[in-house]
Amino acid sequence: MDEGTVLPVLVCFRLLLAVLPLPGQHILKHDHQINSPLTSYLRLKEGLWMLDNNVDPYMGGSFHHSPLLLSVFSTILPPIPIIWAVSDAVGAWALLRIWRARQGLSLHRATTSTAESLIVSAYILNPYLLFPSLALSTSTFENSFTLLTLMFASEGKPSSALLAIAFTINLSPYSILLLLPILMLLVTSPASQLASPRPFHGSINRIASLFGEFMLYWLVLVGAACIIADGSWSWMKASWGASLTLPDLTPNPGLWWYFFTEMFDHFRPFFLMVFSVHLVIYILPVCIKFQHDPLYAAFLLIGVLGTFKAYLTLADPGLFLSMISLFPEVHGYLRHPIVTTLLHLHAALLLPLQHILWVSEGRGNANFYYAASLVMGMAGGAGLVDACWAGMRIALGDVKVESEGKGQVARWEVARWEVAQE
Amino acid sequence: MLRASVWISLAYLLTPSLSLENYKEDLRVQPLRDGRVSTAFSFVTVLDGVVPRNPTALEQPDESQHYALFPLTLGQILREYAITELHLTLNAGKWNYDDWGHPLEASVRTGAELWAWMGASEVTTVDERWSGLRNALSGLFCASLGSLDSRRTTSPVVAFPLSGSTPPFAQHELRHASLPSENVCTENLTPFLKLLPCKSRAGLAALLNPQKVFDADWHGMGVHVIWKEGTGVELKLTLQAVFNPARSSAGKRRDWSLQSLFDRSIERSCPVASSSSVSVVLPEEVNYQITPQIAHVEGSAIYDLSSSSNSTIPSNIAMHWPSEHSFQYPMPPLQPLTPLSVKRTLHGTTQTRGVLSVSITNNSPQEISAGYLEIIPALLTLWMHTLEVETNSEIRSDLLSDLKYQPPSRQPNGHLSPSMVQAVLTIPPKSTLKISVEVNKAFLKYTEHPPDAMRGWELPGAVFFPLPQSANNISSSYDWEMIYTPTLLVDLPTPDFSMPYNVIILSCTLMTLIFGSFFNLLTRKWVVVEIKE
Amino acid sequence: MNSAAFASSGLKDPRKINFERNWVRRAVLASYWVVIVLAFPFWWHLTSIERLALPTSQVRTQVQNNIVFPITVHFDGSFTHQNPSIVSQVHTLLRDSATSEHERWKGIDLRLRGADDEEAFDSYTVVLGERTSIAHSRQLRVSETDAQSAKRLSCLLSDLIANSESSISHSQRIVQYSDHYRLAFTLLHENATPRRFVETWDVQNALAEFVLPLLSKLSVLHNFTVESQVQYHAPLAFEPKRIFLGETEVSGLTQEDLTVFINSAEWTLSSSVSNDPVLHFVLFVPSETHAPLKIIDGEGRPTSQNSFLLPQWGGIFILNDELDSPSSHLSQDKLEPVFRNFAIQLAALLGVPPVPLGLSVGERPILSDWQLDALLRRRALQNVQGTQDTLYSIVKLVDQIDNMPVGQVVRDDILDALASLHEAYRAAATSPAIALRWSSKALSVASRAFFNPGMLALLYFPAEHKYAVYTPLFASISVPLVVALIREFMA
Amino acid sequence: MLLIPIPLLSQGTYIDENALQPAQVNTYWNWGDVHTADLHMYQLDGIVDRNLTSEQRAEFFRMEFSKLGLAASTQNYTFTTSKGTISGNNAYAVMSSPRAAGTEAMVISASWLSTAGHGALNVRGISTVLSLAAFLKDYSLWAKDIIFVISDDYLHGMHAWLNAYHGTIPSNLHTDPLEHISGVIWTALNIDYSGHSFSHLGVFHEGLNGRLPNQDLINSFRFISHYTGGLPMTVYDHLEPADLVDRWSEWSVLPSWTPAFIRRSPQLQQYEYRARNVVRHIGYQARGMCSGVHGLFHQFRIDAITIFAVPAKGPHGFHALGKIVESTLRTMNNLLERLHASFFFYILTSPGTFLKIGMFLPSAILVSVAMLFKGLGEWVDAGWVREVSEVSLKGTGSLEKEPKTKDTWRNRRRPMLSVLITMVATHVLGVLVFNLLCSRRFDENRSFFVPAILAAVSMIPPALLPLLPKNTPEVAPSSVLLKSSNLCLASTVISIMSLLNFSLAAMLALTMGVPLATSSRSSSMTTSLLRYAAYCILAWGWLVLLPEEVESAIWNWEVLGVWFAPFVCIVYAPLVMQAGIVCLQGSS
Repeated sequence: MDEGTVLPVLVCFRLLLAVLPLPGQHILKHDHQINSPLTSYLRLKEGLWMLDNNVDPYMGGSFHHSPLLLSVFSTILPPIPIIWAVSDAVGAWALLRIWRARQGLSLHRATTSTAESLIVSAYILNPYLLFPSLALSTSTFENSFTLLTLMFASEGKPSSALLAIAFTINLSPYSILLLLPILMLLVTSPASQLASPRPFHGSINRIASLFGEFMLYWLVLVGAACIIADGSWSWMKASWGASLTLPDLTPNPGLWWYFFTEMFDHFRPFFLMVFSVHLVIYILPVCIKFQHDPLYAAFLLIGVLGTFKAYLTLADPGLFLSMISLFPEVHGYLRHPIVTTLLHLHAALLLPLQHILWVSEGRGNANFYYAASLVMGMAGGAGLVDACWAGMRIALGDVKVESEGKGQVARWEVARWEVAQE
Repeated sequence: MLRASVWISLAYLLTPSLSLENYKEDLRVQPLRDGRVSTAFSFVTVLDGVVPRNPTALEQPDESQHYALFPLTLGQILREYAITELHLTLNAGKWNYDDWGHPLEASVRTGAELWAWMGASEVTTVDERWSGLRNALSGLFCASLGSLDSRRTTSPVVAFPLSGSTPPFAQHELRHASLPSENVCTENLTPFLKLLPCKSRAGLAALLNPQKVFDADWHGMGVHVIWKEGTGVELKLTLQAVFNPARSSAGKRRDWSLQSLFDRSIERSCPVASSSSVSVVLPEEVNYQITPQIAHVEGSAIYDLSSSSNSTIPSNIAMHWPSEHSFQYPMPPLQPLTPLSVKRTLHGTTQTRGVLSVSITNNSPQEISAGYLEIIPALLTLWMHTLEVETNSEIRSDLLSDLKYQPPSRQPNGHLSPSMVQAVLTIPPKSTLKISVEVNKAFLKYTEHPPDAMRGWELPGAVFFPLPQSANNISSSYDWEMIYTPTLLVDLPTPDFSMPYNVIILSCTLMTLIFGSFFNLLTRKWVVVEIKE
Repeated sequence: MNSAAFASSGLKDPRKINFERNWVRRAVLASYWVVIVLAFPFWWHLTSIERLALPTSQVRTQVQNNIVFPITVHFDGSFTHQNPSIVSQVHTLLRDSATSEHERWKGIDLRLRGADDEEAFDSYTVVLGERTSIAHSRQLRVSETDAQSAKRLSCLLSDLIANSESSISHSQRIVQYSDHYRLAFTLLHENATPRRFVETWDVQNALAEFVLPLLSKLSVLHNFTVESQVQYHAPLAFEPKRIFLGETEVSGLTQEDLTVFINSAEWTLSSSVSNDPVLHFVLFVPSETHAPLKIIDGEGRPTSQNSFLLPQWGGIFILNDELDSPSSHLSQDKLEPVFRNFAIQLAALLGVPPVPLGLSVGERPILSDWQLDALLRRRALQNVQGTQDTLYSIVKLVDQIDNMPVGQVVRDDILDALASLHEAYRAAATSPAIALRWSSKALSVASRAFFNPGMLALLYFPAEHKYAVYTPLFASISVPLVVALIREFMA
Repeated sequence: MLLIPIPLLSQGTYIDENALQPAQVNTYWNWGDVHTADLHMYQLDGIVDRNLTSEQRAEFFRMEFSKLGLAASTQNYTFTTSKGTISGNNAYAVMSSPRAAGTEAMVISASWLSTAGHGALNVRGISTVLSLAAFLKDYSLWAKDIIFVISDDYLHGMHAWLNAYHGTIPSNLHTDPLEHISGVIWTALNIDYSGHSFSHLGVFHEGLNGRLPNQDLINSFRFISHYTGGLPMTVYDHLEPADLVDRWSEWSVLPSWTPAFIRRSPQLQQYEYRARNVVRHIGYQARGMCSGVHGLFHQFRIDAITIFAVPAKGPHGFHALGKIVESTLRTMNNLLERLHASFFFYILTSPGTFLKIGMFLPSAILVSVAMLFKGLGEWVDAGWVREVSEVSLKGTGSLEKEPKTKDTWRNRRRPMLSVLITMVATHVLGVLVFNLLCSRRFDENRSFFVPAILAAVSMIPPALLPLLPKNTPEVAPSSVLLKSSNLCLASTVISIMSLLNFSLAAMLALTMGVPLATSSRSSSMTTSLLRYAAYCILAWGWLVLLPEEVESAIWNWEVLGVWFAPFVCIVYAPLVMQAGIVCLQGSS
């Protein structure tokens, strides 16, 4: 079919899904795989209801969304499915723009290539992203904003990029991980340097000034949030603190919930700290190692978030998986793509089934679902490691054709490299 | 200064608190239409001219208490925590409003319910005194009232107003808590009887035979302390039981007598009781006989048992239906005996969510407006935005007015207080109102689960109460009393309780696996090794 | 392999790739370690047990030294006139007794003064009188005859100042010291029947008349709360045995019965509300069947006494006289013997030392200053010892169990206790009453610290458990980190 | 899998929940109650003779309950399915137990029709329930409410009642909310007593969608029936060989010409007996059907079994049954928590022995793992195969590294794309077929539709194949990729099903394991077409071969919500079809 029409067609399809009354939507809204307490639509509606009936939404301990969302949905536009569809479309569009910026193509080209249609469909048709967005989980917005940030950054629009990242961080504090690579991206180019790494050449001072600008935006947003939550700081504890202190132990595909369900109270705060620090610890190494390609660094960090963050939902690994399509050059160097795929397949099938076995039918106990979430963690980890490996392996290039008789050897080398350490 | 304080205290000792005490007891027996017999004892002690302790003066030594009839143990608790009004009920069973009508003593909530009005004071806060009161009472009644902590405490002032009069000193606060899972048995009755001047040795209390009382279909006891301006402090001990002669008797007859109900009889009256009487509510139909015969007034026969009266004590009061061979249960359809009949259920079979739905039927010919109170422990999250009010399958949000919702709030001790929903319902005549709201069930830490985790948690019943006669509902003079709905069972999803170490090991292993391989990728050197075959 | 090889196989030389530079790898490693090192303080803060240092040395020193009450007895000039050496004789005798029975004289520093010395304030004086008696103030009148014998004098003085705790029963019946007592007076019917029961009793006036003076005297030591109740049905747990006196039949209580007299299961006497000790005084009205209820002695003969004292619990008076009128009211005069008896029992329970034999009490019959001071001294001494023991045991406990948390509260309490002890020592010189107050404060604070619930928080938290929690994560995470670090340093 | 029935593998049953204490009470059920039961039975016979309508019946039961002073009511319900509407009336009564808060409840139920089938009426079962109601309400020792349900017809009556009770009313069911509601139901007993008298009590336990009740329930019932009732329990209505030594021959499947010593050998008989149990179990579970009314309870987390009085000449009757049911209720009454201690995954090989999940799960998992490795092998081979062609182009004999790697990263994605499209297409096809099957039109003229569908599903793939990109030499042949991914998907499905519903997984392993693994291209057109035809038969053959199965499966799906029909249409058939397409693609 004609490549050019893919984006509009898919967007129309998505909008259609939004307007049609789908049977299972009510179940989706309650599903623990695709809404966490931080992103669930029910809680958003509850918060809006409390706001209308002038009860402080952040008092109840059931509402964790950012005040910005609250204000947007309470004043400007009502929370209707169309908005989620549009946000998906925006995300896909941003992904497309990122791709073009990375390939150095002109941004407003009419015709699109197969790769681009693949990218678009990889975002819109990705079940990990589609279902949360059908369940009206706010993680859709977080993803679109992340992509917008990356888009602006790779197109070299500092102010809008910084504003976007500030907004993203306000929605989900974990996005702070992406701040550094985005700053780096702003001072360098998005073009793929994976094959030919070179030292970081952007100016540090510029990064500092950009950081200052970001702080400005961020503080403004925080101030706005405080004003919206009529001057109290309680929202910060309720919305940001939630992802640090894990007050709500609702199960999700992530690793946190069961760990802290079973944790002894005396060690709780300590391990909460460890898990959070464990997320932060990845920033610097990745950024240093991939200083030549900050976009790829951001991609890896998104992968980290999609594996280890608290209140994980399928939307988080979904973003990572969709973004893989941005880097076709590394696909050949993935180590075990098929294994990763199978792991994801198993996880995606196991999670809902085990959840039903435990919670609805009462045949299995919590360990069933815990096992499924472990599989999910393995899948995420495998994907992460694969991507990291490929991103570096590509720099070594390939064995030449002419090298007779060595081909097989070299082939084995490829297969051996992970063990070829000093 | 030492001396001074000493003299102050002595002055307190010297102050004579002249209190005239007065003790009344009575028993009301009412045959019910389904063959059961409802009995209600009430023992009232009045302390004339005594005022509740002023909480603002808690640190000064208290005036000395001299009681002849009032139980000192209870008096001490009241004074110690400066309680103005106290209500404690311990009930077992589910009161069947439709067939039994309104109970003779209104508060029939299943399990334990405690509420108290206290004056606010900065010497010791209301909450401190509330917890002290809980522990003292649980010690006194051998009930697990200590667990009525901040996870169950609210202050629903509209539903549970001061039934006495408000003392002039500090303004007052309410604390209310209920524990549905408390089951009531003999070890609660014994201390209860000890509070009576004549224990269970003389007077009506002599009838209270644990074996029989605790074999009844429904039983409950209550302690009510209120202060009335002018009269003074009034202590009312109540005990209700609903017996089922048709079950226990051989011939499945509904005949009853005090002897058959309690397997005891009143030998002598309590000497200190100023009045002591048994009153039997006579049924509408005529084919019964009651012995001993007595001239009865407005549908009830009253027997005076007090020692002052020169009439001899009737050894046994009995009622029987000679005409019927065995009791024939009334055939449906039966009109419920209360103007309102309420059904409350928690739908949904998964352990994560459900729908709490209440349906109120107005049996009376005119519109009734009722107060509605839900107190939901924080293990259930109410989705208030899904609240729907419908009558005969059409949404009628206008029937639910001035809704007050108080979400659970985190207490200083880290627990979440219950959430409270309060509203006024207007139920059209001869129709049914349905309220439904979605709920989510909480996932708790494995330490927060009770030992019998797979059983679930009891959800206290809702309360429907008549509104204070205000301008709008003078018309509905239809009198009815507070209605409690039965408790529900919520089964929460449970983790595996044998897992902590395994989980730590597994999760950590996975994390370190990924962390380690990632770390190695980043830090180790790439080498091209050449393998010659 | 050399670069030629790389040329042949189209692979780039890893060493030439940017991210393979050494500084990059080291930076990566360093960045890992930086974050970890930064996280260490959190670790420390989040898992440390609050364990404040206790003033151990102070405690040990305080345990050593002792409270001392200096007492000066001033002999009136008249003595020295007729027998100059009497003072020194008494003095030697007393010193001998002090050395012989050390316990009794503990904490007392006795000085005797002759006539010629100037009279110190609030010292005890011994003067000649017509008969040996205690004057109202701290004065001892001695008759001519007694004045002659130094032995007699020394006995008198020693009994008054440091009265002997020789009688074990006496020392056992004394209740534990407390700042505040509840006195519960109960009119207890064994079984109230219209013919035999007391509806009301004039308890308040009786109290004011007979008990209050004693209380006001003792209010230096304790605060009291007085309450009273009436119980109409309080059966005995046992059946008193019937004995016949001629034609009249009475029921009697043997000594064993007395010990089990209190039927705490049936009688609701004790109050659970506050933890102040309660002293019960029961006026027991036996039922028709048991009246009159006599206490019988060893050989089963009924005795005249109808009251007895239960050590550390209270006193019981059995009301045996006829109650004629149906709804009878016990008037104050009827209650007089009862409440006088209660007063005596109360004094005994609180450890008021008895007046030495052969001493007639002066015009103030309640309680003489001699007795009061002796009581104050003894109580203060006990409190001080109690405090010292508690503090010492706390310190030892904390030393032994090393993951026992010690919060700010505990620490403050202990310091407070030490300070109060110190005050008590200082005050002992001037006024025993103030010393007592301080000592009692010290005791209460020390015991509060001892029973602080916070100290039991992590008592059952062994170290193995800790390792089991930590190792899965840290052992496996730290290995690659450390190894990589080492390799870097090797290279 | 054939090993499953071997006695050595299975272990003895035991009771895990301490609170149950089965058969430790003395029962009060006496001959007087048996008499009332007989009276009820005569009344019911009268009803049967007068063949009253369902409403009248329900009304009668309700009056019977009300005479006992129980809160009784009736429920009218209507299901709308593709084959018109089904309606009926249930009668039920709630006995609220004294002094209990009414938070928990037990259910005793009897359906109007019996499990025995052939329109056998469950008259005695119902009269047992009625007389039990009269008997139980005179005791004050119940800690839980007891609900008596007399459900109309065989299954859908109870299904409607349960849905109404739990407020989960599906869209195709129309009924009013129940008048009387009690607490949470933990356990339920369904009594099925259609014959005149019985010698054994059989237990049916399979529920909808392969869910089983907690084993404690079955074990304690066996315990009780043995010690209280003094009569043995059997699984289903299969009598143990020991019970029918003489008549075993006509039960046995062994043909009569087999020598006697074989037929007589106890081991063999034991094996055969267990095998028959297992087969029957798999037959129920794989199709997701429930073996009785009890099976409807399971989806609401209620542990329930059917007590089936195996018809026989003698010796037992109401007396034994009443005692056993009473004692079982007392046991259930002891429960303090929901049953959770014992097993939910097991195979009952004989009344006293069962198979843990650990014992039988491997049999299915092994197959799926084998398929997985086959699939991975295919995946790896995909490279090699094309390598040869690559090399032949270049004319060098040795294996080449460079083009392969390049191709892998450039070419593997494109064929994967087409493969993915193919697979998704087949599944979509399955969805379409399923919707068609559920439509009313299909039911009306199935004679036309069945061949039509068959033709369509078998014709469409060949027709569409040309649309797919041709296999260019340097691209991995999509057939191989399709096969590998097909195998991987199938193995995943099997391994996951094996936990949800072992029997179904086992069936899948049998039907898909070998065929999918052996699907391959063949040089000649005809053979591949034949193969394709075979796969089509394997995939969709059941449409023509067993129509009544299709009908019942669809009925189960529409009324009871059994997942079997959609699963077969949407998951199983497409997978097999893909294997078929593999053959086609190879040849094209």
